[in-house]
Amino acid sequence: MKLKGLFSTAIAITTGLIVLVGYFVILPPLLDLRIAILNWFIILAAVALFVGLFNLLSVHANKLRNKEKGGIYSLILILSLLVTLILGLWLGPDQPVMASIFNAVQLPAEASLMALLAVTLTYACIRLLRPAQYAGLRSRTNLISAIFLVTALLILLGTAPLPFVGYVPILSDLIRPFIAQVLAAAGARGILIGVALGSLTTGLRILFGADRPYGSDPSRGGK
Amino acid sequence: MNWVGLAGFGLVILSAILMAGLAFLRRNSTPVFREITAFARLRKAIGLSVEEGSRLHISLGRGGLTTPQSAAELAGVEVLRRIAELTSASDRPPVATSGDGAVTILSQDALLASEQAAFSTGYDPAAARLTGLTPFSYAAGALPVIQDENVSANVLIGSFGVEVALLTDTAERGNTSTMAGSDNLSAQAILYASAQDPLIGEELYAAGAYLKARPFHTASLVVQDILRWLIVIVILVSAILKLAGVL
Amino acid sequence: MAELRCPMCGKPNSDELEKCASCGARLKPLVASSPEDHPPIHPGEEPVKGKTTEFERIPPVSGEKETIQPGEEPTKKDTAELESALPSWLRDLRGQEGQPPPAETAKPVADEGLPPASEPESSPQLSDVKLPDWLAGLDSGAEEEGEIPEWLASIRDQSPIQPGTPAEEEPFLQSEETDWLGRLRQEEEGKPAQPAGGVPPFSPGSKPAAAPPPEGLPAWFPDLKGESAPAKREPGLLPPDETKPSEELPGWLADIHAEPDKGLAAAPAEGGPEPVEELPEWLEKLQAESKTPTRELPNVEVPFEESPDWLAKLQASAFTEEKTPAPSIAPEAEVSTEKAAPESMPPAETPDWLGKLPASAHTEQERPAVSAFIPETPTPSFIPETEAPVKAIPDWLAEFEEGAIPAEVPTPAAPEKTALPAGESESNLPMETPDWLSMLKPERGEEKAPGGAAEKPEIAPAELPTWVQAMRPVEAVVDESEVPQEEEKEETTARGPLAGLSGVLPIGPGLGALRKPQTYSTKLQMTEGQQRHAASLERLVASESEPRPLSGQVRLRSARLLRWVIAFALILVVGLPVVTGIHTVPGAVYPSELSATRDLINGLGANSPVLLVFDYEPALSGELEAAAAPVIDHLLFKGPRLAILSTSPTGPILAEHFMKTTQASHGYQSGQGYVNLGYLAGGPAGVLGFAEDPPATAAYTIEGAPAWQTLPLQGIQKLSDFAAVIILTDNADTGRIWIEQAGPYLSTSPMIMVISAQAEPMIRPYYDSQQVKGLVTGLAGGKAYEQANDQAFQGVGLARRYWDAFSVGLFLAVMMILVGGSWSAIAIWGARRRTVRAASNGGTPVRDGKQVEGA
Amino acid sequence: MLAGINLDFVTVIVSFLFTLMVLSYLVGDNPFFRLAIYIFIGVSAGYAAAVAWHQVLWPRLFMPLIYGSTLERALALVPLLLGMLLLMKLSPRTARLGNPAMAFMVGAGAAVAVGGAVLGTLFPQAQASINFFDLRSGGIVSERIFEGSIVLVGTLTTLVYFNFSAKVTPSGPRGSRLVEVLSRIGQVFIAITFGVLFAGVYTAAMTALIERLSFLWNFIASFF
Repeated sequence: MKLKGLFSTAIAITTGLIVLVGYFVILPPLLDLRIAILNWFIILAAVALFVGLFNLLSVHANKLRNKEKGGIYSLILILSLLVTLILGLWLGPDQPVMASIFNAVQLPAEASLMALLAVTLTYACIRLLRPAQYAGLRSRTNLISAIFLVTALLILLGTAPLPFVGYVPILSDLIRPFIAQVLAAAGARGILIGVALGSLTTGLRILFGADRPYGSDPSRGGK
Repeated sequence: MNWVGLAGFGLVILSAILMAGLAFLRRNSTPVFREITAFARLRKAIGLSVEEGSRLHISLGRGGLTTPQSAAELAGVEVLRRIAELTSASDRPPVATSGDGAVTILSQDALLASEQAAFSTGYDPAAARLTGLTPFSYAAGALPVIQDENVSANVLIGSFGVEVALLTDTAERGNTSTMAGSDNLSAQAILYASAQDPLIGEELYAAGAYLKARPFHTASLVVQDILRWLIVIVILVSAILKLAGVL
Repeated sequence: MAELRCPMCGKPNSDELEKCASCGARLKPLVASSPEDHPPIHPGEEPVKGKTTEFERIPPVSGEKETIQPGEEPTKKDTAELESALPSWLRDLRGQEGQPPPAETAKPVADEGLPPASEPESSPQLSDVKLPDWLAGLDSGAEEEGEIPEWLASIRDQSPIQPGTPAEEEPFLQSEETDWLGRLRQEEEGKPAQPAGGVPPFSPGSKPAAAPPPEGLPAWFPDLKGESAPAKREPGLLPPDETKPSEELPGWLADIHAEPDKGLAAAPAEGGPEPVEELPEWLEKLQAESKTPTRELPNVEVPFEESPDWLAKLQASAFTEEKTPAPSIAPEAEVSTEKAAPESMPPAETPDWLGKLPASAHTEQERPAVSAFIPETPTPSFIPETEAPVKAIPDWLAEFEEGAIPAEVPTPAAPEKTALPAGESESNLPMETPDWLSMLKPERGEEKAPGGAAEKPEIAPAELPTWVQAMRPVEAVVDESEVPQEEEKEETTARGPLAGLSGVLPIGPGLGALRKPQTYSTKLQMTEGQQRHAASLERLVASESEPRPLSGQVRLRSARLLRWVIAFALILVVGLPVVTGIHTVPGAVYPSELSATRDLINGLGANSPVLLVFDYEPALSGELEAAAAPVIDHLLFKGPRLAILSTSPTGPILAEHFMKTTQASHGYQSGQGYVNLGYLAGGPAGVLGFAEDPPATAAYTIEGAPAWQTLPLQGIQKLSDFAAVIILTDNADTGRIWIEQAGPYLSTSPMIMVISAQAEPMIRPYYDSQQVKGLVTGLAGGKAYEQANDQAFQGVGLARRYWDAFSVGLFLAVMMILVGGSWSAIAIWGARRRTVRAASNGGTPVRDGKQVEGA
Repeated sequence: MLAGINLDFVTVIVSFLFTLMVLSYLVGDNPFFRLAIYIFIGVSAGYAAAVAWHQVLWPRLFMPLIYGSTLERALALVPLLLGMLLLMKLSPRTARLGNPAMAFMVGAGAAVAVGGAVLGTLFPQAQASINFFDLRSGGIVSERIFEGSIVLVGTLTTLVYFNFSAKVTPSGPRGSRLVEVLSRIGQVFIAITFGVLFAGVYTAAMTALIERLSFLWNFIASFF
């Protein structure tokens, strides 16, 4: 088992290194290998998707079996999944039937969920400034929250003309662009660079074999 | 591409060496890092969930391993693994949801590991779930978990899009606290407004170090800081050079 | 005003506050830290947390490390342990529920074990059946501490190991082992010096004379209900002669009063009878002597001369638990049992000592609580591997409790039991006979001489068993740890276990007493003392459950009504323009990038190939379609050949939907007007692959036909063959991928982006740096584009239809947010004032906040 | 043809119902919402799986295996094997066997993350903030410098805000004075950025709401 652990780690590290080096230096044989690996990677991701699909099915099958609350929904989920899957595998995802299933279910459902956000986000904004005790719950002060809120409001006001009033003169053509295109761009860039640093070190930890999220051996990945 | 590639390679090599060196040198000493409320609160939430016999819900987002978001997912899996260890005493193991097959498998492994380690009774495969294969269906699938499963706190850590608002909102409806971080800026903006404890930017990747200070985790934070200042200097200098028309 | 840092969340709080404003954790210990008892907690002093870390590791940790270190973990550990630590014995005291499985296993045995034990023999005057046992245990525990201070010292020395084990660093474990060994040796020297006879017999006596045959092993293991899995894992570690005693321990107890104790399990029942004679008689003796204080010292030796072998067993039993978590200790443990000869050199002896320590730990403090702390050591939540012992213990513990009761109950005359410890430490028990005091104090003085000083610092924290740590608010540690030096000289020895208790006890008469015994020296009634303890214990139990709601995450109540109002208002206001179709709102302002984008599209020659990338989620189709419709419409007027591609699985079908709904007028048909290349898997890699070699990467159309022979794609081999690439995306990352991966491969052909408003700040820089030549952002951008080509759409484009609703909706949202925000601001202001008042009244701001929120 | 019409009609009706059911969540969690999302999850999962099969597994794995040249087959065998191992993850008992496959994915994923971070974000972003000062690229010089310096300040302070290393002070770990000040500024920039992004998301959501409402209305109106 220990050996197995080493084996997996070795695989992870070698794969990672090949792909990584391919990013930076062009060595023809390595490059071909890298392309092959990435191709396999994509295939495996698809296989993993099916594993996940099975997980989804089994979870809900269990719910159904154990007569858990909402078991009926699980049944519905399983049915709709299987029907769509079978039709999809049989007809292909882009047949008119599949298209109309998609347009009848997924499109409206997702769009409506997005529409829910309009209310949700308004609610969140209203609750954002909180009594000090609650502000204390959060990792920042009310002042920062206020800045956040004010910015959001300015942008919103500047995005569309006010009904019956039209555009707020300076706001829409000066302030909004400045905030959105200069200040925000600056902050976004800083955050993105930070995120990149984070991903860099996270990836490296794995390439070092220091983090081994794969495998269920408690002696690894764990403490 | 060429000089850029070499520069990038150099950067990677440099950070690798730094990390390894620091991890080795500092394996006993332990550097001090700034406080991040979210992690303090998370540790607390973990204790409480064990105490109350309630569940923690760790949601790993919907980014796949094939995407550049994989780093966020991997960081999330580390957190899950750690939380699973910490709560292995609880009679209600944490439930992990994710929107990608591979990530689901990883989370299963993480939970399985802690179960084995804890010798606790039977591993419940339903503890690590794939709740949907598209961003919004994943979020929609996670809602019932938050609502129905006696979840006391939600840890949303991984790669989320705007759909994360649904999760935080549902958590808020259920009066469960939320600690959340995403690598997606829009999602971060939403979390900034709606989550109780948002993790901003790269704080997400620091979770490993803050939850279990192993040499490599602390080292990687230090490396991040070193690189950070390196970049700051480089940008400043080259900006001046640009201005002078040299570059 | 000074600020106090919350030990839980580390947020600064005004020191007026009772509880942390942020996490509700208690800032001031429950103990009355009245100035004369304790030095005041200095504002912002880190020790609050720093000290807790000392439970983890012996090398004193500077509080600062705490912030992210495993040092932090005690905080977690506390709560985590509460599960396993509390129930195992507190359960017996309060019939409460809600424990984790480990505790469950313990419960049945304990419950059946206790009542029968206590009914017959517990001292009559006690009302409660269960508390007395516990208290008696407490007293008896304190008692022998009085006689043989080393025990305490040794317990202390040995206890570090336990915290050491959970602490995740080996180094620490090593270091502490070495230094406690060192301390133990010091004690060896110190030992002869001190009169209390308990000790000398040990070295010879303690080698488990009654080392029983290995078959003890099976007899003991079955007791671990179903936990055989972990148990089996042990045998390698446990030499038979160690597991065996643990099974005998219940044995002798069983015989002491097998009749009353129904609780005794079958397995323990077959215990060696030989030790049995000694014990009862010892107890009788003890009773006898206790009547005459003056002769007490010599007599007390007696029990310990007898005791060794069963002590040894106890010890062994203790080790069976301890080894699993700390294998590093195992060797010594074995050594101790094999060669316990006195002449064995220090190292060998030390373990031998060490061996006895747990034993003493049990024998002297015959209360489940203390024995509980050994099981506790592997805090399950930290080292999953050590889950096994935790599970195993409760059963053992249960037996032990059964054992415990007889051990001290047979001595009905409680007084001297309480008296002894009193002499030894005023702080422990209020009711003591002064003359004991006089007798014992000097002795303690001498015995402390050798190694005592060295021990104190580490010891004080270390000796607080984890169960105490688990029971009491972290701040309690502060008081304990900040014990002034002069006080320590007197009392560190005794302070240990009971300080732990006092830490927990809510303020009350019981505590005042703990500090100043003299005031109580006149009150000798046993009952009252026990009552006080009972009361304080109940308060303890209460305080155990009480803080939880506060320490829990303070949560905002979800305002359902508010949601409804928002939803209703939005739908109404947004729906109205949609329904009426009025167009009153003025058009959008032209963004700077508009003209550039239009020129690019205008510049496209007829029949020129264009790559359309549909990379948005169905969820954002509303926005993207509205934004893209004008652009694509404008494009299609040019009659280009379209290739449609997508890197999101739902993209292709969204593209079809888009073409069918918004562009129906152009009559583009899949296959003739455009080719749908379908889904391009692999994220960045896929995009890169496509950029390098389009025909190879996306060889087939969505219908599965070879794509690159079709009319629309004729003559296209490279990405740069496309006259333009238009990318529709809601996701800045996707946009970046296309820019970075595909950008370099379009030599002159422009890349145009139609993006969701949320992606603007990230994509905009690429427009500025001209990596993206054209940009249309969100509905507003689409509307502007539509306006620009008004002649094309006669003002009825998609964007136009949404525009009024959009404007009104946003305006309403802004208003609602403003109102809500200002309301919150007022609430904040009000809350601040209330908080100040509440703080001055000692009320908790959290509760106050709730009121505000509720208002 | 007729079938097509019916199909479209059914599609519209169903999507109308789904819109209503999902929007009913505004009132609160209710069976209709549950029904809608469960069906939605099932359908989307099934659809995604179908896409994965038709667009990835079949063309990339099985076609080469069946019709491919020897080399292609040999190459396809590797992912086939790894895929098999991955399927072992279906049962906790055999899960261990799948570890190598997962290790492969994690390794590749980590590499993609690193590469993407360095080449995809780190360099381009850094370069972009530098290029602001490229006076040769036109624009009004003063304005350009002004914007450039603001962007520079914003980027760097934001970057500094995330600085993890800290010194120990009585009131908890703190960065050095300079870092403290800079990160304060950075915090403001972050708040502004998030404010803008939030507004963007909000407008997107608002558009979605409008689109849904007009869809509902059009459906109803289509009856009159």
